[in-house]
Amino acid sequence: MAKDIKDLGWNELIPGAALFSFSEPVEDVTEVAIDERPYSPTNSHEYSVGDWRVEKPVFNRDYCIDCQFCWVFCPDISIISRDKKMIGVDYEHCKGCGICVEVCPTNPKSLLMFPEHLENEEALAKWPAKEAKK
Amino acid sequence: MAKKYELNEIEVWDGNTAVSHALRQARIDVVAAYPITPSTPIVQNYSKFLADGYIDGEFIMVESEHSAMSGCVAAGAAGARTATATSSQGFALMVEVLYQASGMRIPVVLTVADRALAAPLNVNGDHSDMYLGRDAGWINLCAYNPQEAYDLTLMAFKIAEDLDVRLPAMVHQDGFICSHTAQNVRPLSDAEAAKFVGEYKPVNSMLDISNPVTHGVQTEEDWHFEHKARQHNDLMNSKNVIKRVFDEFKTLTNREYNLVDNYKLEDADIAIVAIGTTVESARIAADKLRDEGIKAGVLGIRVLRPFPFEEIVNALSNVKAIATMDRSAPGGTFGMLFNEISGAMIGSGKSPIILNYIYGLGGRDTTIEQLIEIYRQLDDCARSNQRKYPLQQFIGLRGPKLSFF
Amino acid sequence: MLEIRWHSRAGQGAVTGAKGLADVVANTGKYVQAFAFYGSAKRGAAMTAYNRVDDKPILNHEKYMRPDYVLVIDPALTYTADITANEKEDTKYIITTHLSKDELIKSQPKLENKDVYVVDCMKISLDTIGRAIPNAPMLGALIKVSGMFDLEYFQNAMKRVLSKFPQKIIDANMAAIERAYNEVK
Amino acid sequence: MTKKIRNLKELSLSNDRYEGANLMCPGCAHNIIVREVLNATDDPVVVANATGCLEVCTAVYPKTSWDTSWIHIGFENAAVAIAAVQTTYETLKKQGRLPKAAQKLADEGRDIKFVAFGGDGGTYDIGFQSLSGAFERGHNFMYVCLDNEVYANTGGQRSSSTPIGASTTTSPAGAVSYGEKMMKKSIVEIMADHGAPYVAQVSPSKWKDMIKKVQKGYEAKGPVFINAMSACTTEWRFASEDTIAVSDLGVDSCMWPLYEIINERDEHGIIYRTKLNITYRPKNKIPVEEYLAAQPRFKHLFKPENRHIIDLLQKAVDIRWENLQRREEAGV
Repeated sequence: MAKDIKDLGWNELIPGAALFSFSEPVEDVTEVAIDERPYSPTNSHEYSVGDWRVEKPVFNRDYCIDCQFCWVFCPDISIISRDKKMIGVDYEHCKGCGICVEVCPTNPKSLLMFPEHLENEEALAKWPAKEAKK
Repeated sequence: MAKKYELNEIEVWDGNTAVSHALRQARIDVVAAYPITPSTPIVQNYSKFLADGYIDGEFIMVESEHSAMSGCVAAGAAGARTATATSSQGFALMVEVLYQASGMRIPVVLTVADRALAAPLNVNGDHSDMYLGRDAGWINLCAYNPQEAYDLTLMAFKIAEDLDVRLPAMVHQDGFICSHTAQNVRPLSDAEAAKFVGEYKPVNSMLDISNPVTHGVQTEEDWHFEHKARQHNDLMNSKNVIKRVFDEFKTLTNREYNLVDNYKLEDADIAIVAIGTTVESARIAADKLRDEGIKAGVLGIRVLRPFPFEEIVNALSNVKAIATMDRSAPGGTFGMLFNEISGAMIGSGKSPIILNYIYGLGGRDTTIEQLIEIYRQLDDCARSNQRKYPLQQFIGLRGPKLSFF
Repeated sequence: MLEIRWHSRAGQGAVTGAKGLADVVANTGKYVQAFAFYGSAKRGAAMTAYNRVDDKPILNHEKYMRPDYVLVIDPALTYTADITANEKEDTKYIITTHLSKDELIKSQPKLENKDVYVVDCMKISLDTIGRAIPNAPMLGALIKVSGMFDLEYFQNAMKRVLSKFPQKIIDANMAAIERAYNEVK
Repeated sequence: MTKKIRNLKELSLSNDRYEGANLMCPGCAHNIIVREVLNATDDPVVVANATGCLEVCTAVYPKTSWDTSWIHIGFENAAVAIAAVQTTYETLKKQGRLPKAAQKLADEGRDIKFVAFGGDGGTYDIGFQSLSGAFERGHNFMYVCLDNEVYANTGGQRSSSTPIGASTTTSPAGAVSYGEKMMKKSIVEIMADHGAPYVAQVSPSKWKDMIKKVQKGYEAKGPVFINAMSACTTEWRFASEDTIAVSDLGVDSCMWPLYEIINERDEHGIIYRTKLNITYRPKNKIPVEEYLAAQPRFKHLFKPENRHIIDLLQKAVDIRWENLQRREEAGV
């Protein structure tokens, strides 16, 4: 789409308000990773809800065991995992619910919530030590 | 591959039989339907055609009219040619989904055997269901006899599915008075009909999985208005496609259709405006008046939506007194035709005398005598250039005369 | 315009009879109409069916009719239905009964001085078709009384109308038509 | 074609067909359920959605969160919508008129899977007629009920899925009321009694159990019903990070037992055996009270005058759990 959607007049709209996921055909979407898809400008993937967050999850690679609990339970497809490896958090799509932190089984946790304004480096520097078994 | 159905040059079909053959010949992919008097025989015949091998598509006998229309909309979104039939209470149950069909731009064809709405319950013909759906954003074509019900059903697919239109279309016929009345019908052969209607052209099909599509979105105050404007614009402009399809049909069959059906209006002083079988009965009455030297004419609404504004104004521009005949309980105001014809005339700077007659509710017989009496009232008004009768009158009613204004 | 009114009980085949007649007539190049009054009443209720026949397209959709022929295919309706409603001076009545014409008029005085024909469609249909479906014999009687068609032409036309039925049923109907044609008085 | 998923790492190789930046609440279980349903197969999936939270948050013009074809028509017709789409697929396939990509995958034995999502309002209540009709007719699709036991989309009104004692906006707890008065409708059994080949209850927190059942659903011939517990952070009023924890409490208290009902049918569709399998047995069946205590919608039940409702709920849960075990043992 050449024009930005919000600048379209009534006469330029697709009849029936149909929306398309991609801007070109994708024969088998299950074969194409999220980073490689030709998303259409009307795909919500192209938008951000990052500003919904009050706190953000920060990922610490040092403790992660790649169990993928955070990946499967993330409601917002915001845990970036490739080839069975946890890579990080997609801050454009993460709403800061905190489920990933709750389900993280490591000790200390490899995901923790920090204030939104804190830089990730600072957060990693403040990472707590292993908790003693209760 | 469906079997060919051998047809005679002239068949004696009631409106329902005629429509069911048109549906069969249109090679529909999915019919989702639910029975209701008087449209039931349409879906019964259709399922019998299917059982006998005359149809390739699928028939889903659903559990309600709401599901029937929902099934048609969804199948349409998935790339199927779809159609269904209904009447009255079933139509009322469909209404929610009628708006979804037009808003989602799915070219469903709905054949309606028009019938009264309860309460009190009544299975006979009037236009209450047609009026209930008139703002639903559909193309509305009106038949006056079984031949027209057949012809218009075939044409409805071609109009609705046109890439410049992509809007659903209804074909109306009067319940029982047309739907159950057998008359001479000249059908097309299966091959001719299929060629005329053409192959279905899917648009934004859900089954094109390489191009996933989202149908039936939510729009709020930032977008709803633009989408409804686009929809209205396309419905208004569908007039051109309707005219083109009417012309193509005439070339094929020599049967002529127009947005409005004018009978002896060129020099008419008085005119009846009506929809359905009454249009034809009124022609008999008009001829009787003309035998007496009174210049009477009839305007039949062939296309109710998009509203044929210019055609109506042109046809009635020299008429002095007009009867607008509404076969639906007006519910606290004038009948729809009165309001719309009045609006059209006033909007074009004309000021004929316009009267509103409410008639034929619940299948009440509408006689030639009554129509003659309406013409006499019009004639009386036209001669004196005075409105000498109430604006709204109920005719054929037992008890004291009922009129307003 | 020729107008015909059928008096029948729902299930006795008046609608089929009216449509069958229309079918035959349409193929002679004439225009036809066949319809009925329906209510919500089920099988057994008294009902009426109608035919119009004309040389030009039929535009009249009123139900009101001044019949040229009144066909009564159930014997009891002669007494319980308003069979003379909207009659014309020369309306012809063809009535199913086991009585003679004189006996019938005596039992129903409002038929006095009218053009009345009698035929026992019930017995004929039971004898030939095996069921009390008196529509086919009534058509045979109508053809005779009206002189609309000759018997053979009408039978051949009806065979085509009935073509989707088994041969046995077609034959039985032909026999019924013929007997009524010969027996109506 | 059944996707091989032996463990979570294998599942995590899935390329999601559901997108972020949708407008669902943070921590919403609906999203977790949708992801598990879609990621359980690599076959193409086409979705119908009843009106509800999922629908209004994933297709607000001009944005869609679906990378698969999707349709919404109304609140009460998701089942017939997907049935009609599936019927279209069948007839176009038979007539050789499928779009190219769909035809190619069909030739590889990867037929499109048809899924409908509806909330408990669209499933237990307003959509029940359409759902029942579509099941009776035997269309080949999977209906997934996102059961959050309340009309969340419209602000938390009771549905026929709301459990007794829950406070909702139309069955609020008050000075003289303990909240919802009716027991929850047994939708799983009702749907199984339609003769459906496969019916199951799942919780997204037990991902492996859920994926396995969804896969059985995809394989089944005929209509499949999956009732998915969808813990609602907004209407159940727990913190957004606790969705999985609350779901586990539901499962471990047996308020939300995980089981499946299989109607084994011969080639004529005659059911010759019905089997009920409990698919998850809590090691320690925790008291219902623990589940209730985690959700402020039940807070008022802990007042002395309402404690009898907790006892009632416990009794109902125990009887049901006992019955499920008996049915399983008896193989009926």
